[in-house]
Amino acid sequence: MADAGVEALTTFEQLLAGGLLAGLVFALVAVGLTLVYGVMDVVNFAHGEFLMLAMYATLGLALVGIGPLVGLPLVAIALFLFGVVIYRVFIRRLLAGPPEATVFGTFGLLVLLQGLAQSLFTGDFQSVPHPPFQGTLRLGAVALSQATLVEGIGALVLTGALFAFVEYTETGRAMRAVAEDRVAATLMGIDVQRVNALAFGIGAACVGAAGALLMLSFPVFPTAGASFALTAFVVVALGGFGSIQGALVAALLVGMLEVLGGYYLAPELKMVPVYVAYLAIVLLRPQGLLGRR
Amino acid sequence: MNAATSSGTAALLEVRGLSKRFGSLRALDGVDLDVAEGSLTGLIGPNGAGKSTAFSCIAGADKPTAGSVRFRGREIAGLAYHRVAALGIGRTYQIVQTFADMTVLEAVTTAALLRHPHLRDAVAYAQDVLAFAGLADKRYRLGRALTIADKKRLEVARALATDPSLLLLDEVMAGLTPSECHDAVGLLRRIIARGITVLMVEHVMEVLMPIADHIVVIAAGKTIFTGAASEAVRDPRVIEAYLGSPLEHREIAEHKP
Amino acid sequence: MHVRRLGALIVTALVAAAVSGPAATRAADAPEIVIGSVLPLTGALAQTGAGLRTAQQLAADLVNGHVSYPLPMVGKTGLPHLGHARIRLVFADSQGKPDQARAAAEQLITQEHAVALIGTYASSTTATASQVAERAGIPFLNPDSSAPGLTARGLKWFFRTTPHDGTFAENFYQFLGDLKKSKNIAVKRVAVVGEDGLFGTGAGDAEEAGAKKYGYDVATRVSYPATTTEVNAEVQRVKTSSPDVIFQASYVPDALLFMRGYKQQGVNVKAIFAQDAGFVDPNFLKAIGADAEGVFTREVFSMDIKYRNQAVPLIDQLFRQRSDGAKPLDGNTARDFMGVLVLADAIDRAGSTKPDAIRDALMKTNIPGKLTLMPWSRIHFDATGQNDGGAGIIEQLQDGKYETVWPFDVAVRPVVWPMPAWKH
Amino acid sequence: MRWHLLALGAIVVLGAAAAFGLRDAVTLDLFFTLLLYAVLGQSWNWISGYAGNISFGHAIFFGCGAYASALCVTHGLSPWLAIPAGALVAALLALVTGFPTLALRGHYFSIATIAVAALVDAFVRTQPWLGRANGFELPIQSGWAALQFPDKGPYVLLALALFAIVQLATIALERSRLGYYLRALRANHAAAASVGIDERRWKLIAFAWSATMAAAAGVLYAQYTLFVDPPSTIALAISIDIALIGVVGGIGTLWGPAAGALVYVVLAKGVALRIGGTGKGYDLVIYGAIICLIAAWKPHGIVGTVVDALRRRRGAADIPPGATGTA
Repeated sequence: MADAGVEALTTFEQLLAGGLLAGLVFALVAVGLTLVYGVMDVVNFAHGEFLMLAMYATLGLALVGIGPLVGLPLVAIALFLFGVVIYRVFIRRLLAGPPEATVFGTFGLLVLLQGLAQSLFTGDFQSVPHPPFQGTLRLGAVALSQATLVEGIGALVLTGALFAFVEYTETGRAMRAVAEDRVAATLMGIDVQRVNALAFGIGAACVGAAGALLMLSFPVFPTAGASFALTAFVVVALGGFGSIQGALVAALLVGMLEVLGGYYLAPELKMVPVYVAYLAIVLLRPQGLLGRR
Repeated sequence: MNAATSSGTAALLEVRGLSKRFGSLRALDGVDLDVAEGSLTGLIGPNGAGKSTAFSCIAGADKPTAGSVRFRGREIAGLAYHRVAALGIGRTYQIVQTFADMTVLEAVTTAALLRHPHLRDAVAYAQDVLAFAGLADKRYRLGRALTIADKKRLEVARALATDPSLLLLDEVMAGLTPSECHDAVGLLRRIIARGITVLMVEHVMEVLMPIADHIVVIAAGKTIFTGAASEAVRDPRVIEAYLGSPLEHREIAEHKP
Repeated sequence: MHVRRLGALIVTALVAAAVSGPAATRAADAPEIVIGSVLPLTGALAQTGAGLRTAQQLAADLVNGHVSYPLPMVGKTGLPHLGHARIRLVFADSQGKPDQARAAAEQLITQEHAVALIGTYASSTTATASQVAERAGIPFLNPDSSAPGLTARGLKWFFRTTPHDGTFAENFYQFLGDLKKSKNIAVKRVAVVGEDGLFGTGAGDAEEAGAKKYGYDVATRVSYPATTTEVNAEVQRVKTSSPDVIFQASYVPDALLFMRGYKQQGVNVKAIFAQDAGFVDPNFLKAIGADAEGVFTREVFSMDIKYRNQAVPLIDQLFRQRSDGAKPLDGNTARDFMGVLVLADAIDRAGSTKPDAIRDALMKTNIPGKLTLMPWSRIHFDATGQNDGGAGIIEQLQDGKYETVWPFDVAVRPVVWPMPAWKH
Repeated sequence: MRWHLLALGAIVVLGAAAAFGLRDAVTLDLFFTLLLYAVLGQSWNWISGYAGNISFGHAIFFGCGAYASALCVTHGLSPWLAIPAGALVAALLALVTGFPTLALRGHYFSIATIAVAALVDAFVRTQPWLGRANGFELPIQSGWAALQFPDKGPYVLLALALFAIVQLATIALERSRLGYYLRALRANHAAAASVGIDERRWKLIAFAWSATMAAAAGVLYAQYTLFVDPPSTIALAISIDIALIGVVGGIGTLWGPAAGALVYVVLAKGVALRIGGTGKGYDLVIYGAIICLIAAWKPHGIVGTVVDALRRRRGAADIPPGATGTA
């Protein structure tokens, strides 16, 4: 009888740890999305496809001998440039249109990028050859994947760096000014288009870093990003659109809900507590967990 | 002079201790005002005094943190925005809020539907209101394509079409040329003549002075003066309040009778 | 190496002869018989559909050609009983969607005047397309859908050559039974794990039913969303139910997640029985490496079974040449290849393109297993239209390669039981 | 308005002639699909176009109808019963989910609809009485009582009738209190409240009607396809198709959904078949590119762009009522 109790406790500890790590992975994917939303009020529905491109880029580098961790900055830079270009030629036009234009424009981008990936890379599931960190870390009875742990640490570093950037740098302050009031920012002499492009680029760079790290434990395929994106949207809304620390808290919450719900409720219903939490939060506290106003 | 005694009727609107906080910011900190039925009451105050916030709290667009708003003796503080409108309080916005893709007639018809649920009746009533407001020849224009003066006129017409007994006008003359102001004052007089009570926020004192029965001055979220317009400009509290805002102080001073 | 290359050369020459040659000259006067094929040519299943199309077309070309293989109807320059009429496949796209499959079937029947239909891979599209055929009174041959319910609908015009999920589940339990006899193993509790789509649900239901029938306890049934990105809860559920074996129906990403999860959490079972799909994908094997060693999978086809038909490697070569990714013949493509031959055989025996005649001929179909590419005893339809000679095989990943281990009489390697425990 | 009625009349007459005259199953199938998507697009247009709450979960209402049909038929009840039953369930679902969510704006509402649809999908997949992932296959029958026909003609007639009803309802909507209120709410919810419009009440009414229309289309779909399962009726992909039809055609316009459905059918059946047959995703590339181009350069959709052009041609900005697609 006592054994059963101990076992149940161990299971709970394991689920807790697994849920936290899963949450950190969600945070890793969501953090870039938060920045873009906060600054320009756009939900980039092609966010998952940016992630997918980053994963393919990481794969490409791995095939020429540059591993995911070494390749990470390269992928981040590539995605930054990609983001800036996409903003300049496309997103900027959407912002000038009616509000639904950004929703459908970024959605069209999603379809386009998935199609391109399908035609360029086929629908095959591809993984980085011999990725590092494939072992297991044991803390007492709790066993954790080293790769997921590295991804989780990456999430914390990325969130911290982005937070520091937005709070303490000149450009970050300009971004916050644009987020608060676009018109006022223009009057203050801030080049809103430049700030937007930069925010979109940095958001994409975050996704680039996330994609590189995810290749430690996931295969890439044309719809690989879509699996993560839906959770990322929920995380960002839950944390409060635009709140970087909110996204981190929300991601941890979503990870816990998904894992604990999956175990104690039913695995096929594991997304139910996540969506119910989202609905409850947006109804009772529309600004999200840590969102302002 | 007191509004209630001057008109000889009970106040249509009674506001007591109206307060509104946004986080730590006290936008309103105990506003009291009365609006007598059939009167035109002016609400003035320096920038940031809380005039528009007071409007929003009276109209139901914002929920006051404390205080009471009585309309025809009924407590309406905290009531849903659309319910307040349905009770008979119409309003305009300081920054014009049009229905972007609607023509002038459609926008006013939308408002008229409150009292005339059948579209045919609502359109007919809207035509009347547009003729009254002097917008009849522009009824097929898109709201967003109008001049500033016409947009403000449209706002008034839209509010009028809901058949309000109390009309809250938020700076309907701001940004108008003198001749446009003159037209607007004409419309205002016709509105009063129709028996509609008006509470208006206005910066252009020369407009407000001759037509307002009654002035309420608020500063820093508090009512500091209630009385006739001519007394307001001599009241030391009012002058002091405006000192922080030299431009408006000058405005008041210039209009000393 | 040299022998293989020589073989490929010979095969190429044979195909060139089979596809051009006399057939081309006769095309003008011989009548054509149209067989309509509904396949997922666009959409999520497009890649699979492209392979199936290639396999079916290859079969049709071989029927129309004159090069003989030990396969029914191949190399007779068309259908002899119909004046060497050639068969022509007309393809229509299902997009993998039930409503599109229905429209495609209608198009083939009304516009192309197909005398019979074949297809459609996904069980949901087969359901709708076969209803159209039923209504029109046109024979429908399904070589590749595994939902058991398809042949339980009482349709008169529906024939299925492939074994279904029920058979696959039975095979696993028969395999366990055989092992009990030969090795005296002890297995009592089974965990049934699968994605929550048609694939995983269908397989899981059949495995649960099989457990009841063969006297096993279902320790847990885990059904999860196929697009999930983590399986912490699922793995814990399996672990705490302490099963002896796991039945698993997963695609590639989720198969990887589960295998890594089982390893991390030390879920040591005697066997993991996979339902093909993700577990046999070359990319899964590459990514998982030695960690999947010992996993079993059910298969409908293998290049390496004993007593196989001599045509298998030849058809494989032909197929590789025609598929742009140079992909080998696999269970899906081999089954579709055979499906065309079964139809051609029936139409030829019917000696007519009348639907009733073809249906009667299909009901009398009896092709011995050794004349197929498949590990089946025969192709012969029971009253429901299901091939009663169908059977799966079970393979085990040994030294990085899936090897046939059951049925024992066709096995090329002995079973390794239990699977190796996780090494940390 | 006269022109709208004439156009609708012409479509009905031509469609009925096609339904009776044509024997070509493929053309009739295209026509049926077109009408069904036009109905779904219009249904979406009520809540997302006129009222401005962009929904990415509309397929759940379509699913209500389809599943009602499947349940009625497999339980030996008349499929005609599925029309009121499905519509009722859909309307109730709209009221229950709309009450808390319709007050949400922008992305909050859109993501909430995705969440609600995902919950419905998860629910269906766990319920044996709803067929779980296996879905339902409807047994083959024939005749008006069974709402199943061996030929396409009657299906096209039914779809045509549904389309006509939905278009007439939308014409009526544009000329009704509800229609004016929805447009006002979409344009400026605060100003709308200031003229006494109760946002939740009117949007709930629109949402319930919208759901009802989608459910009716769902019944027709189920009776036509005779197969109902989650991926083909309630999945996110179906919701997104419906939304795209609405947007490509032009949201908040009377003929937008029909135009969008036409483009969609041409794309899905034409482009996909011609160049997508390789499995290389070229169809997705073209599809995505078209959506991107419309969003960036013609964000008001096909009909919206035409309406704007008409407005410009009529000089300055004088628009007599009924001159354009929007009342």
